[in-house]
Amino acid sequence: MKIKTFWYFTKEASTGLARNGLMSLTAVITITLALIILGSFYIVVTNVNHFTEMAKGVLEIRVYLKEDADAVSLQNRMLSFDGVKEVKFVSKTEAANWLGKTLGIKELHNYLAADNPLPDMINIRLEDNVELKELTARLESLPGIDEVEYGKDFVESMLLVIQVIWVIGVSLVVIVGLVVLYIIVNTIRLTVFARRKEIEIMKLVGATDWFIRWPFMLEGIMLGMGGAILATIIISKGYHLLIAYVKELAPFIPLLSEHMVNGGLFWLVSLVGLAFGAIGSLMSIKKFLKV
Amino acid sequence: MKIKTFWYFTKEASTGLARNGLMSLTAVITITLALIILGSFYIVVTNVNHFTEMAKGVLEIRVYLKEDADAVSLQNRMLSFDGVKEVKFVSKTEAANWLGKTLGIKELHNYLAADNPLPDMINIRLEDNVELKELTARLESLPGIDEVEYGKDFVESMLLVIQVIWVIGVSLVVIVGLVVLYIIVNTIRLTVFARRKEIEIMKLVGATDWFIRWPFMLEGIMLGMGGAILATIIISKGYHLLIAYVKELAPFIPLLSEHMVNGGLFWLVSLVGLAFGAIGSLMSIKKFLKV
Amino acid sequence: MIGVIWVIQFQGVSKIYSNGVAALHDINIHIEKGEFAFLVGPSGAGKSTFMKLIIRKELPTSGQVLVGHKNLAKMKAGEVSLLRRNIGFIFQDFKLLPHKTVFENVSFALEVIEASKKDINRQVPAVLELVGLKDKANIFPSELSGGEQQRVSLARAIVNRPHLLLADEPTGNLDPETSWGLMDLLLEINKRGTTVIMSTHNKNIVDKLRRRVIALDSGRMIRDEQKGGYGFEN
Amino acid sequence: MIGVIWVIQFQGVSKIYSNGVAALHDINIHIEKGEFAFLVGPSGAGKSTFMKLIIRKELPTSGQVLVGHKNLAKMKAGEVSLLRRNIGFIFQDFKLLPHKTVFENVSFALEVIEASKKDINRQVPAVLELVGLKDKANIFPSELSGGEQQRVSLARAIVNRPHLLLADEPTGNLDPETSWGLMDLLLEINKRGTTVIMSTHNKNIVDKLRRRVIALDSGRMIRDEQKGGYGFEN
Ligand SMILES: Nc1ncnc2c1ncn2[C@@H]1O[C@H](COP(=O)(O)OP(=O)(O)OP(=O)(O)O)[C@@H](O)[C@H]1O
Ligand SMILES: Nc1ncnc2c1ncn2[C@@H]1O[C@H](COP(=O)(O)OP(=O)(O)OP(=O)(O)O)[C@@H](O)[C@H]1O
Ligand SMILES: [Mg+2]
Ligand SMILES: [Mg+2]
Repeated sequence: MKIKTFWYFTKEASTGLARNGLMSLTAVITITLALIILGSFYIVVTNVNHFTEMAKGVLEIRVYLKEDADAVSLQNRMLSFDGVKEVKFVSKTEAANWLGKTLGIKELHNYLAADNPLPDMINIRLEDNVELKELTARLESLPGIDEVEYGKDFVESMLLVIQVIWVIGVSLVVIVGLVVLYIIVNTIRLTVFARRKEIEIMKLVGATDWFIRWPFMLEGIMLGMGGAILATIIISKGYHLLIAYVKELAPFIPLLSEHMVNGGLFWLVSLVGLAFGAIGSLMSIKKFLKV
Repeated sequence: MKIKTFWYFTKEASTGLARNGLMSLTAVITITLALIILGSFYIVVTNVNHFTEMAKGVLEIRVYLKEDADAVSLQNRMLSFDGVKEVKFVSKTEAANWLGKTLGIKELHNYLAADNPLPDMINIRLEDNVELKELTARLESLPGIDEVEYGKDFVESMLLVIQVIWVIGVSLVVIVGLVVLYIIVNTIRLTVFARRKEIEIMKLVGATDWFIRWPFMLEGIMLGMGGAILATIIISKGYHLLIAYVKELAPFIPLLSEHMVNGGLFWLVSLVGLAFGAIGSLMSIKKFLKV
Repeated sequence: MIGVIWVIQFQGVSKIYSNGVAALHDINIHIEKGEFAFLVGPSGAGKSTFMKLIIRKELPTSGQVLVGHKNLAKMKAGEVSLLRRNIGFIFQDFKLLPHKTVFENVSFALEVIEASKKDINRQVPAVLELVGLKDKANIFPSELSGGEQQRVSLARAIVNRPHLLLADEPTGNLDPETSWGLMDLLLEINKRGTTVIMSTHNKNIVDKLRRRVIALDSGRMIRDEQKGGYGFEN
Repeated sequence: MIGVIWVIQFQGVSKIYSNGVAALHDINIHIEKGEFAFLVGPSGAGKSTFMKLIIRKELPTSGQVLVGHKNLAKMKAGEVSLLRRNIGFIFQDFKLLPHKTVFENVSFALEVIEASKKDINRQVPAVLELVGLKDKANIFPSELSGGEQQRVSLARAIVNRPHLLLADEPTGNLDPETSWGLMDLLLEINKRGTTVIMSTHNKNIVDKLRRRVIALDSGRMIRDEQKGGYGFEN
């Protein structure tokens, strides 16, 4: 292809868009809206995943020690076990203080300070992919361990919930992604439909398939890109407002910051917009090239 | 309008759809997909709201009683306060048992059984729209109350989170609703674009605006209805699978049952599909009727 | 509309299209009910514009077009539809509905006046027979030859027995024999009282029939002759 | 394509459209490079179909169409484009691109062969001048009269100096004077070596020019006469 021809294609594509103004506008708006949905989903799902990641960090196992246990060497051995992220020693005095304070009952607090019945313990933070039963068994087999406690039901449920949310979230993004993509392709297909006669005429005048395809493909790309840019702007402005709203009302809700989201958002939206703008054109045009 | 004419319009609309087969198909698929997004959002948001409703039910205030307090009359008075849903008396023995068991420390359990330092207390379940500070003040002013305890931070955060989630959820459904609606209108607009010459010709042959509008509007309604039916089927099948998946993997996640969702889903999707099929046609045709 | 006297009057009519092209300039003319008039003139003279003004597809830039003493510019949408139903128009570019069969294209002119199914099933085949397209009733315009499309356009224009028939270059795609057949038809319709205005480049026909000839050139009326010839000889 | 001898051969060609209409039946014909042939026949005789077979818009149901001794049915997509670039076609329904200006519609035939900007800017105005549409270069086809559209179609067909010119009813929307201007142009082009095939209903032109006349009727070739007349008298 000559450079001149390439410029011709680009000019063709932009005048094509301009002269089908109302139709191009309709198409760009539809694509923008579809990409806004995709982007919003992406933001919701990344936030939920971020949130559940954080929730995982809260999971822990408590190991109560016998009076004579060697806490330091136990901690080291525990750290070497699979699934253990962090260990923390809590002396019985610390435990008593915490308990008295947390329950907020003065009588209990006084009693615990005077004559502490609690044991020392080691708190273990878990990795995400922990095998709970196995780890518990290994911990119990260590010397100097009185009891391993981990609110079995709660921890196991929590891990499952996290996994289920992840699966649902990813499936949703994939499904919504496919849906949005199809909407984009269909929208472009409808614009090509409206101009199928033109394609026929071009072929009859001796244009090769590629000579016709290029401008249409560039039009598709421009439509997709236009939609992507608009969608990115609108979503990031929207997310900006959301963050401000949440920060004022409920600052403890840990939303991802804008710059953590915008990068991925931009690429997702742009690539989907661009790629499927082009693919939509190519697919739609095919049928009408057979003249 | 004569009955005959109405039948003519219906026939016109269906042959119009059939003879623009590929275009009608493209439009129906786009509308279906857009409605699937709307429906999925509706399901997600109703589930999240349901979930937070349940979370609210967990909120409670603990009121510790003095030794000589009259628990029964106190409970009755508390029940009459705004924001109080339920009250439950917990004797100090029950509290000791619970505490000993929960903490799982034998020594503590024994100690509490022998010489219980805990007070009696009343647990209060709260209404959704509770004014916490006010309620606390009223509770503290009651005779025989030692202390009112409610994990202030936690309860207040929780209420806020619930409120924020509700606001975000509703906004999302509204926004996605508008977006979907616009996508539907635009899709139909593109199909009308492709046939604008026909509208012009009809007008030149002496057709009144309504004579042209009716078949196009019926076409829009049929496209919308087609999309709505397909979307409802696909979403409810999808939700069915999701429920089965979650029930097997994480049965404790409290998803709404299918029949609790399907009703609202059906109406939402059908009305949006139908109404905006019709509105889309009417809006798009307007411009081309000026001949 | 019934009962209206189908007199057509152009009073100082000029038409300048939005792109600045002046298509008609100060046209004054009076066409009586029942007349048969040829509209002649070179390509781009303004013949089609003249006709489009009569069905109010275009509005004059200045001056007035009156049909039955009514100013078209002041008509409401409903009146315009009513007007058009009583005018048969053979468009230069046919203007057939691509997604309707030949039968449906013709019957459409009856559907808009909510004619009965019986009437439609009687009149449409009759008129298709008349233009020699009975066999092609159930195919689409894109499957027709140029001349066949033109005849469908004619069939649609005459099927509801209009008071006024506007034929824009109706023989452009027809062979001489078929053209004469069409002329016989138009003359017959005219004899029954329908006003006929026909734009044409067909010298033979104009010269032979000797009817009223209105000649346009570059938007100006240069001749209006009873029993005229085609002219423009050089 | 350059260097190919532009001989056109129909060998036992029949065409039955998918709706069952038999448009051509057993046509055998040979048109030499540089010839000028009229194609005549009543409406629906198969003239347009005959031409559509030559640019391979349609394929014969049986028999073979050869251009430059190449069987069109066996051509690949690229060859078809190359073939079409060397054929100028004035379509009966013009087939102008609605979203391109008059200038762009004509220049499109040069763009497809990737002509230089200089060539385009020289040749397009020249050819628009030739067909009398220099003033209308920058407007869209929908703003043209019927005859003007037909002349744009002509301009596009000749702008890239094709080896073969197919003109389907090219004077249907033109007044006699303009028609004769167009005929002079076609004769001139033919004189420079381009083969010209023209379908027409214009008896005057055929009878006056006395060229080869191929007559079709209901899909059959009923006459092939050097220096013939229009015929079909009754
Ligand atoms: N829609 C339009 N917009 C702008 N200009 C127009 C439009 N239609 C026609 N014209 C211009 O108005 C002039 C008269 O056009 P019109 O179609 O009335 O001519 P005509 O006499 O019918 O010619 P022909 O015999 O070629 O059909 C021409 O110069 C044409 O270019
Ligand atoms: N695309 C098509 N599909 C089906 N039938 C067609 C198609 N095109 C033409 N025909 C039929 O084939 C026959 C020949 O058509 P063609 O267009 O070749 O005639 P023509 O000689 O050009 O007539 P005219 O002078 O009216 O243009 C006609 O009966 C027509 O109805
Ligand atoms: Mg005209
Ligand atoms: Mg033809």
